[in-house]
Amino acid sequence: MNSETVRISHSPIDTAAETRAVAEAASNIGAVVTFSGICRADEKGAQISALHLEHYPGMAEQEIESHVEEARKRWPLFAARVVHRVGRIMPGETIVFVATASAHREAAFAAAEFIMDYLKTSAPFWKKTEGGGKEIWVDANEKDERAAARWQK
Amino acid sequence: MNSETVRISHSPIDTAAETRAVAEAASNIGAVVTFSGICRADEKGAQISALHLEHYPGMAEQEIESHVEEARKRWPLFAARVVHRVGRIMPGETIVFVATASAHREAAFAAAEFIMDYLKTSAPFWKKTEGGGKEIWVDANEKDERAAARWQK
Amino acid sequence: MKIVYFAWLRERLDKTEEDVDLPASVETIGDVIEWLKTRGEEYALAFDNPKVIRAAINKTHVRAEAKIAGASEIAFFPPMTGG
Amino acid sequence: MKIVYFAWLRERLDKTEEDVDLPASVETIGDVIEWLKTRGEEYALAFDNPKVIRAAINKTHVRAEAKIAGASEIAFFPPMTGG
Repeated sequence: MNSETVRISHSPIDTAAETRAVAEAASNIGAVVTFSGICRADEKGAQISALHLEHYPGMAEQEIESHVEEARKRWPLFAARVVHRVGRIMPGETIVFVATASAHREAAFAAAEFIMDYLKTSAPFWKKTEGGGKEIWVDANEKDERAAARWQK
Repeated sequence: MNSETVRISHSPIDTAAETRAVAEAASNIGAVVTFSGICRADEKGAQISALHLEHYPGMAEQEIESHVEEARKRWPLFAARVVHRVGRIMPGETIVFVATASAHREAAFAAAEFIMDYLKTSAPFWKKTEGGGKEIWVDANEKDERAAARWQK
Repeated sequence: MKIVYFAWLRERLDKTEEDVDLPASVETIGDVIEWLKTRGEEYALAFDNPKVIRAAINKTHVRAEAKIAGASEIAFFPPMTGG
Repeated sequence: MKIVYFAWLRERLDKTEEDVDLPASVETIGDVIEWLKTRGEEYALAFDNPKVIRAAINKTHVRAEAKIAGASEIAFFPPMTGG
């Protein structure tokens, strides 16, 4: 896996370029799955004007890389890529992007979901919403904890 | 759903543009999942120079549309799009593209997988490989039948 | 009745479609197949293995038992391999 | 010992990091939290609910029982909300 597999980005993510890089990583790729987590214009019913994403530099990359490595042990992947945005993010912009490439679709789908589920619960990122003059830290989601738990062997 | 949801394409699919159209379909989209089925350079170990995709015009669109409708009944989707290529397809080119958009990732992932599983087993398309001077029809895959069966209630 | 063929069925029969006059005794898709098989060796060979034949009436999947009454277009093709 | 804080913990303590001299009796992450809570009201409030505090030693997730021997950097933060 090259050093580009996991990246923290302070500027908007070019999901088309990232997808292309994964899709072209090998000649026998038959399936590419991408996931884009997008900043919604509302959070729990309240309009927001922006999100602030904070991360723990060093640990964030390490955590995601270890999840990608675990995914590669479980499924035959030709390539994987995770880009996580930090800083101020506007509605409609991509917060996190995951792409996986395999010979067949089952592995590509499962690996992308697996990476996202773990990223949600154990990668050190924190979201704060900005809207109506207030800044509010987003609470952790129990549903995410359950989603990650389903992969435990 | 607009008339662009399902399309048969005789020319290469612009997956970046298709993804953008789905991602921008609503302001509260939080998750976009895409699947690209790509023409591999080999099929069961043998090198191929191209694929030929034949379809049943009218029925192909109808079948896919009904699967997309079923997905929309099962999961809360803001948008969905399926583009299936026909004609002569070169290795590395996209054969089928599926994109789903929802508020949350679970629905987007499940709907994309569901649409692909059904498309594989019931949309009237047929593949022929071209390579080494021979043209060979691809056999149907039992694994695909099982994948589709798992969604039956 | 208009009958259309796809993939290797189309190739083996060397036709994409044909118009046929089905006898009144032909009531189901299975009957159509049996009747087609009497039309020549290429049909007998193409329809030899029923496991690899799929059918549609008016662009909707049907089984061999399906009645053809009301059909305007019958299609025969191998199992789908798209996607 | 270097201690770093993130998200609302960072905001409530009004610091991103600090260097502290931990007494020898402080052996686990749980001990560090108890010791920090004695340092002032802002600490006592920030660390009031242990359920919403996560910790890392040298950038690896650990539980409250984890020994801090060998640690060069301890981090405290709320449950993660990335992705």
